Amino acid sequence: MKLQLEKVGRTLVVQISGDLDLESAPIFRDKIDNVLTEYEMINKLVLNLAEVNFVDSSGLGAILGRYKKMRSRGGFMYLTEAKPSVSKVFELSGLFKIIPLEQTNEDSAI
Amino acid sequence: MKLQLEKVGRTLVVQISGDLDLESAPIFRDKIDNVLTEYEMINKLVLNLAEVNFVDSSGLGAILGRYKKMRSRGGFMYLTEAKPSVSKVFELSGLFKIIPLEQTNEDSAI
Amino acid sequence: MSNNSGEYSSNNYMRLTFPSKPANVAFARVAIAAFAIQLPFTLEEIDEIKVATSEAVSNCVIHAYPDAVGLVEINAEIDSGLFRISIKDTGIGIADLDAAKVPSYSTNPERMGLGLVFMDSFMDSLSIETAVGQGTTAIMEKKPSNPVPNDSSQTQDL
Amino acid sequence: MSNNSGEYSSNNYMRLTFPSKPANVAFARVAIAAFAIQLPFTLEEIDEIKVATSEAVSNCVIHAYPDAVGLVEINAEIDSGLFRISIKDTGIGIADLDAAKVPSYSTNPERMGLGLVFMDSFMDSLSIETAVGQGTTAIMEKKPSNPVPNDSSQTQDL
Ligand SMILES: Nc1ncnc2c1ncn2[C@@H]1O[C@H](COP(=O)(O)OP(=O)(O)O)[C@@H](O)[C@H]1O
Ligand SMILES: Nc1ncnc2c1ncn2[C@@H]1O[C@H](COP(=O)(O)OP(=O)(O)O)[C@@H](O)[C@H]1O
Repeated sequence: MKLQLEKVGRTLVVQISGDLDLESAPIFRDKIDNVLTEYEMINKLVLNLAEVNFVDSSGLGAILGRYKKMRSRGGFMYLTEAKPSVSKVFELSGLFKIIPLEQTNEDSAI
Repeated sequence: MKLQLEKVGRTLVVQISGDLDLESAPIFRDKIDNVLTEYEMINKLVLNLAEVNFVDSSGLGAILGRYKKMRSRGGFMYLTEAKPSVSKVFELSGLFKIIPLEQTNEDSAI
Repeated sequence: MSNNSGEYSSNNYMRLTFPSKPANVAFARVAIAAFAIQLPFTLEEIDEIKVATSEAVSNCVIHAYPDAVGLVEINAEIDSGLFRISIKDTGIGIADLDAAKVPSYSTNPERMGLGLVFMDSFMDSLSIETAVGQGTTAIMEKKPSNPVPNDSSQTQDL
Repeated sequence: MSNNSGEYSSNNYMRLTFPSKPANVAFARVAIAAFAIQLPFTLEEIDEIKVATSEAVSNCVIHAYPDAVGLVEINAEIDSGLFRISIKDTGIGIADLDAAKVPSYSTNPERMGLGLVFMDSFMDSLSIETAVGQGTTAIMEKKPSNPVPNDSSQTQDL
């Protein structure tokens, strides 16, 4: 898994590529949480999943954890551009009912 | 492995995709040999390797076998568009010294 | 067209053992996918097998051997067109299996409690054998939705 | 940057057994590649490991068990940044190992006699233990040319 983080105003945009599983989830979590701790004004987190090939329940847990963190600081989180195989895991988990999926980065970054 | 065969005049052009190894080599061999037997006027065989991801010595053996067959009927064989990883196996085997590698399909199909 | 479905549907098996390390979760799912692809599964079905394998192996890493590294043993077979896999640990076992199967139930507050749900949903069948202090084996089966030979013998003719 | 090189260079191992069927040649090389990628090999080096594995497993299928299906056992380990693999059969063995190692030498006129050459060329080391009627084990080692952690911990920072 690779992460690319970009701060645009009060929004943190994270491009994730590779697999999000038991091994990579803690790296994903720590990396994002470090930035959220450093920049208290961030109130929107956008996770771009275009390059994510695989997600299992460990990966979902790490994503849900970031959502809860954003909500607890009065912010929001969006997911963008999930591939069909990744969407399927989200749908089965019911997570899409909680976390909104936007079609493009632009939709959610505004 | 998938094969796509096209007869252009007296030339047989074969597009190979996937892996050429112990399992697929006999399929490759039989498929081409059947066409060569059916069309005795074919005097040029072009193997397009653009979509070949993997070749080992079993795959090389099947390719060399087709080369020998073409020579024995007074014809020629060319290889085109091998990927670097595939080229490396050919180079190490010394097969490029025997069988010419052309850059594009056009070069060799004329 | 030379039809190799005989070859492709023929029976096969494999056994894989490795320590319960997080790095081996990805290794195991890729290895199992490379074995299962011998049946004519769609790429989507292969992804489902990957998720199920990933969940079962993750459970060995996290739950079966919480404080140490133990062995994971995977047996997989292709039997008359059916894919069957068992993922076995000799860890702590599951005390209350009925509770464990409930969606969102987890003994670890950090986790989703969706592993067994995904294994059950993405495969045709799931059964679990477990004994406290002795370990757990998850057995899953899946059949290709479209039982035609895969593209290894596919040829586009003249 | 959170550096996970400690995790990635940590030791690991796996054992894989399967019958000597042609379909398992591709399975074995993909599985082994998925294990070896835990070290920071380049994609080119992974391709080399795939060729070496493919040759060794093909030899088991063709030469070790010429008239039947036998078992192939692969042990692989990651040991202080080094990848080591042994591919073992309990087949007919090699009567003249020195001859077998000669490029273009093959006991089968249909074959290239390049398998052992490729195994030797694509890996850092190759050693073969064999006994007629008892079987053959090929042991190979390879170290990443560029021993930095692979991209699993790679992050592009703000
Ligand atoms: N291999 C195992 N060994 C011991 N306990 C297990 C094992 N697999 C599952 N469990 C138990 O079953 C519960 C539910 O598992 P699961 O649905 O995969 O969710 P999660 O992994 O998120 O907890 C786990 O919290 C754990 O208590
Ligand atoms: N696992 C094995 N069991 C028995 N004989 C083997 C084995 N591996 C190699 N050999 C012998 O060594 C020879 C050379 O092997 P190799 O270089 O791989 O070439 P090839 O497979 O093309 O014959 C083979 O022809 C065979 O006689």
